Amino acid sequence: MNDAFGNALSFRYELLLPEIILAITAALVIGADAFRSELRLGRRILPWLSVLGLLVAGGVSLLWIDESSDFQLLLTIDNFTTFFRVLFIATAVFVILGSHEYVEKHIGHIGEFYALILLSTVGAIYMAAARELLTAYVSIEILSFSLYVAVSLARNDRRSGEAALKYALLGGVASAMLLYGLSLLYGVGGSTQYAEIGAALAGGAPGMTLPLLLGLALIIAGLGFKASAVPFHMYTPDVYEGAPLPITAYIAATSKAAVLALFLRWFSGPLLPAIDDWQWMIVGLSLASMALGNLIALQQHNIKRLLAYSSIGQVGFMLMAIATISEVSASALLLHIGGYLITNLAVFTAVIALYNRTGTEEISGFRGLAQTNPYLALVITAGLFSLAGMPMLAGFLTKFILFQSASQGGYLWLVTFAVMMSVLSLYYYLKVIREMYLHQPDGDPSRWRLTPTGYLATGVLSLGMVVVGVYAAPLYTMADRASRVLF
Amino acid sequence: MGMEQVWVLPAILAGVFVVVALFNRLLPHRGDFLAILGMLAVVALVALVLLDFQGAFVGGHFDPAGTNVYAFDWLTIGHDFFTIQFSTFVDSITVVMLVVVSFVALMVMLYSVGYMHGEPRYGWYFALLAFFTAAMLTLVISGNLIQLYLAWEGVGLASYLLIGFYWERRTAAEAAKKAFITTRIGDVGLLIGIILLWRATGSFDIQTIIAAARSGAIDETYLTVAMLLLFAGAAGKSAQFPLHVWLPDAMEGPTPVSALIHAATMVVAGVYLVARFSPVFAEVLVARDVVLYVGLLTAVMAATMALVENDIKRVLAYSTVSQLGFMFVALGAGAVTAAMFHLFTHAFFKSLLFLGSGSVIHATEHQTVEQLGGLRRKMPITTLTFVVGGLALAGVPIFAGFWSKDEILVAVNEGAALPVYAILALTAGLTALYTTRLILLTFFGEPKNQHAFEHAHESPPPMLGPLVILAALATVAGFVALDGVGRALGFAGGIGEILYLSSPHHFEFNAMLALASTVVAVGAIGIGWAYWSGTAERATRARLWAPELHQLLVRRYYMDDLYQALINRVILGLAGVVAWFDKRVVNETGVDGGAQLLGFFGYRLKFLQTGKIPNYALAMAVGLTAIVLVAFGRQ
Amino acid sequence: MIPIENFLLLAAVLFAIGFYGVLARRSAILILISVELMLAGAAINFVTFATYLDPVGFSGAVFALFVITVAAAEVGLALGIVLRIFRERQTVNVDEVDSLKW
Amino acid sequence: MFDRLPLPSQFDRIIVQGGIAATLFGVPVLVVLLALLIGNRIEAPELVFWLDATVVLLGALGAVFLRNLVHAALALIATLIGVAGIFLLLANEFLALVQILVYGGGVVILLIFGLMLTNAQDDPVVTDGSQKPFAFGIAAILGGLFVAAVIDANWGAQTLSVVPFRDFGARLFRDFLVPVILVAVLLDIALTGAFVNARRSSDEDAMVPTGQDAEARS
Repeated sequence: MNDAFGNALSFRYELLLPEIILAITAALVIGADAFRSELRLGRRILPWLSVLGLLVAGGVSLLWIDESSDFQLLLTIDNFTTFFRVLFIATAVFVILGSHEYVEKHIGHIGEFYALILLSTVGAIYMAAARELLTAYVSIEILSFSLYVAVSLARNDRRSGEAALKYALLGGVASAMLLYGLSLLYGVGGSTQYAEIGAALAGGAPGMTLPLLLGLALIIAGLGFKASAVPFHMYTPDVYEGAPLPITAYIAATSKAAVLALFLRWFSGPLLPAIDDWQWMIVGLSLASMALGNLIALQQHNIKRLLAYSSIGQVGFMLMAIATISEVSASALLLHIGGYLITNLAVFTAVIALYNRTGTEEISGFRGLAQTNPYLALVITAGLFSLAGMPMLAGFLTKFILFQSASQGGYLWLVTFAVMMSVLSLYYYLKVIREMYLHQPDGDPSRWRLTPTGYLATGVLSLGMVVVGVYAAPLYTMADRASRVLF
Repeated sequence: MGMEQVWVLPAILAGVFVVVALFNRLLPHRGDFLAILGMLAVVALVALVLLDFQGAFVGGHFDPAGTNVYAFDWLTIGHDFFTIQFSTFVDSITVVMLVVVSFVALMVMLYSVGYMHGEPRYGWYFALLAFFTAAMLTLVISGNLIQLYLAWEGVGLASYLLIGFYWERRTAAEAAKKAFITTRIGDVGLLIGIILLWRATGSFDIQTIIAAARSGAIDETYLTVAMLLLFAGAAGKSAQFPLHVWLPDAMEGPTPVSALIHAATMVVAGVYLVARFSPVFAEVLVARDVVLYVGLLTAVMAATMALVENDIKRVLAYSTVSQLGFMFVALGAGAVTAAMFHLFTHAFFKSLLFLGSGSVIHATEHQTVEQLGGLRRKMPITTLTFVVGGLALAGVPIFAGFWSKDEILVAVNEGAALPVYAILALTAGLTALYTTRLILLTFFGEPKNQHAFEHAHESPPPMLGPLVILAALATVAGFVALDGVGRALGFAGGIGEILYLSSPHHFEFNAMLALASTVVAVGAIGIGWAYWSGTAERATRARLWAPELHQLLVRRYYMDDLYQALINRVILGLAGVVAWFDKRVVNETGVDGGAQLLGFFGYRLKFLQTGKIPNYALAMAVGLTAIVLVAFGRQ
Repeated sequence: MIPIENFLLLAAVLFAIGFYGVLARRSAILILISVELMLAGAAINFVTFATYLDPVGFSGAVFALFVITVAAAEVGLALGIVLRIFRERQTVNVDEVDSLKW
Repeated sequence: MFDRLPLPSQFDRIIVQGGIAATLFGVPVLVVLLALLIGNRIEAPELVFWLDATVVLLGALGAVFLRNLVHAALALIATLIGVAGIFLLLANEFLALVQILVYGGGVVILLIFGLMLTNAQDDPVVTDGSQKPFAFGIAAILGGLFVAAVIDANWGAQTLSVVPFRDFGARLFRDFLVPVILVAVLLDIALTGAFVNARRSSDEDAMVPTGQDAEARS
């Protein structure tokens, strides 16, 4: 059995340092929470401890830019991994910064909340880093399990438990489908190594057409669930609504990006030879997601559900890049994911800040925000405009490049449809903006302020949104360097 | 400062925008002087650019289809996939646009000092004006389509914010949303058109694309589609049928904004775009004909609607739509020169009319002709300037509109079928008719609302100044078409010689046609005078004369109702159907109805509610089964 | 030697039966049980492929071990959530857990 | 909770019923298989396979069809032990052991405890329409497609090899070290999840009993 792996084994444990730091931080956070009274610590320490751990891990991961190293052929630390390491760690930082006030008020188990964010970040990073099916699968489950638990953490809210049940049960079904697909892929490819699967598929896998197709369909169904692509999206709005707001933000950002990272690794590498077999499946999911997500979003009046359907639509856009996978569309997708994460987090951080004040998730709760907190109204407006793809904000440029690369991949009709759906989305985003600017506040019309961390998080994210929208070249360069290792 | 440094112009105003938007509360007068100083500087620099251009042109070293005068790579995607540049391009139509935009913007800013005095968001208003002008200048100097599109959306955003400036007013916010979404529909076309052109040529650079299209490297059908999509964008921005509905509603914005954005500058962006691509339109005659007939239809429709409208600003808005239609007709007939000339003169007299109407509204707090009348006694200067603008619009000889409209009629007479010319000439008559009606009902006759009349007063000097300047220009701007004036300015063949893209064009003066259009205009004025100068109730008598027709016009050919129904029934209905499908078909019919279909299982049909895990799992299972079935079926 | 198809067919049927259970059962715990059946099908597949097609590397066998572990963990986690639902609503019927909808 | 446990007599009944069922299905299968064996149509290992497969499938059918939840859980034990047998047939004793230990010893007990703690007796009867026919149709189509794929495929050269315990361990802890560590994280998360949800929180009394979500919906 040594021969299977030969002498290629590398044991450079320092490459795993960022995740080790995250895990240790998670343990410290839980410990600090458990022995809070003994250690005479305030709860305020927990977010800062988590952020500290994240920042250290993020800093350490920057050591390996342009590294290209395998860890036992299970993981690879290359630019792609580093890109997502930094992205996920930054996402976690902003989710924590934007939500600690919310967490103190509405979360039952605060230590576990932060620990879960840290641990799920590990899972998300290894989804991007894996180069072997087993590692990838366990990473997927780490992320999923963390989210099942995190969704259930809201205190005194029956919806939270219900959302967790739906998420966990349906997630179990989805991972069973994924696993079955993986087992067929293993049978066809004869290995769990991406490289060897790719080699086997490039050989045409004679006599195994149907098992391969079945495996691909099951894998796409399983991953489609995790990415909430239609028709595997059904849980999404319920889970978004039932989850605590920061977790909704986290699902919309990290979970989605991690699945797309996995999509990129798989579909640009081992599965690329079978592109004729899966391309149309992804196109179908993309089309259905764009149409359904954007159309149903028109009818929503809860901001979380609205954003859930809008994120389904966004996944449709992103899947276009997977369907037309190429070096350019992979970089375009990475760029778009970066911009999307920034935008989404900006919107959610602002919504969380608003929720802390008003306690309602209905869109009517946005009434008169332009009067009571013009800054926050501006941030939300900019974020929604960016999601709708307005120029000078991240959303337009990244989406434009994404569409452009997809149109070059031969799917002009899909791109045309996507552009139209993108305009349709403006309609429901404007609904929210209208509430903020057009209506008088329902309650107290006096002005109010955010917490300092609220200002910090929304400010940095809004700035990022504008910077990416106006001058995307640096982020694109990073995305390009990250995607170049894929092919 | 020459053509190479033209990017400085928007940069100055962008800086002004940032400073005024952020710090207007700290600055004296909320920073209005900064905006005006910035604008003055821009006008001065435009003059330098103009001189530079003139020098290059007269010196013979100006290449009308030359390359970008300034460019740097802004974002390179892939290794040779595409590059987004920041590039500027200056040629004759750019220069015309620069002059129009900067000059009208300066006038409007000066006017606004008086008009917007005491507004709560005074500083924000000037910041937005600066932002708009920066975006508009970026648009006209763009050398590539991406930059053009960004600026295009930028002016759209500025327009949205300015229409909704009084967002406390529900109608204003609704109008802003309507304008935004309607123009965005056109923008989709523009964006797809840009993508199509890029696919065909691999470039976003406008001159590269034009060269490729003219060399026949692009399939003609493909090119036609791309050009039609581009025109869809232009039609959205320039309020052409069937996307014209937003412009009248856009009058909810402050009146100076209407003068700047919705009369002189932003709405002509569509004309500018088509003019910019006119060498390509010349290659694809189907697309050119579409431009021609859409323009014609819009011109006629809008002119007839203006006849029955009672709101001063809306009359002017319809008039703008109609005049833009004239410009598109000229473009469709292949007369870029005439279109750009009309754009030039129209900017002056239409912004003059808007500012004049603002003066009236400022003085009386009313804007429907049913509440006005007799104002000439109270506001002599406003009346005088308004009449000058009206004469220009009506196309009375000597005034600016006469020359440019005549150019269009000449061009159409040459370049299009006779019926087109006849209809257009008739529409010119209608123009004179509604202009007469508007002026008579507003400034002449007896006051219809005594209270408003007594309250009225002449506007303060900051508002009158721009009116007088613009009135002067509305009188003389047409003279640039005369050979003598052109020679005096240094262009041997007259100004017309420089306003071309593919082939030089000399302004022609066809005495017969000029006489004919003069007769039409003066005749229409006479009819209008005879009809509306009488008693007050005659103003409203038209609706007795032909009630159905009147109703049709007042309801704007039912276009707005149609769209509302479309949005309500179709789009929201479609969303409703999908949502309904999600919960009824997938979850209930799929469960219950399906059970009934498979009736032998004997389940009762009863409404179930969704939110149920098994139903969600069923959706997943159906999705998976469908994929596998198709996959196996393909084998 | 037993043909490989025998094992694969068994796994396929097991998966389908499990899927049926997921779709048809209303008790959250029974849905969990059905998911276990689906996972068992996948595990059989993995071990079969490992034994027949990948005798040197036998990654599939290792994979199956992880499948068993993850499945056990999932049951623990999901049962916790089910207990919470039961405490809050006195039911584990997933049809009655439907306050989030539309 | 304890009054919900089945009485010993009920266990007897379950075992007797199960035995009768197993005999009813098992004996004919056994007879058929023996006949095939004697007729040299199948080899001895294959006979064992078919017997084991019968157990697995019967258990699975029981788990998804039996109305009584405890019965269903017990049927699941049959399936899981049957799967352990399959692993043995696939020459992997280690996995067979793990299967019995983890599933038989852990998971099923956990499931039965869950059933007890939730006072569950029968699968809730659906009176207002059910998706069972659909579920059946979809599962049948999917199962058919799966079977078709397996039969259609040509799986190439096949060898049956025994994996020694030692190699398995070495492979697991040497080559697949990272997933092992990751699974530790996973189990930790699952533990946390079970803990935060199953534990009765101190402020549960403050829980809004009804109407909150109905309110949010309206």
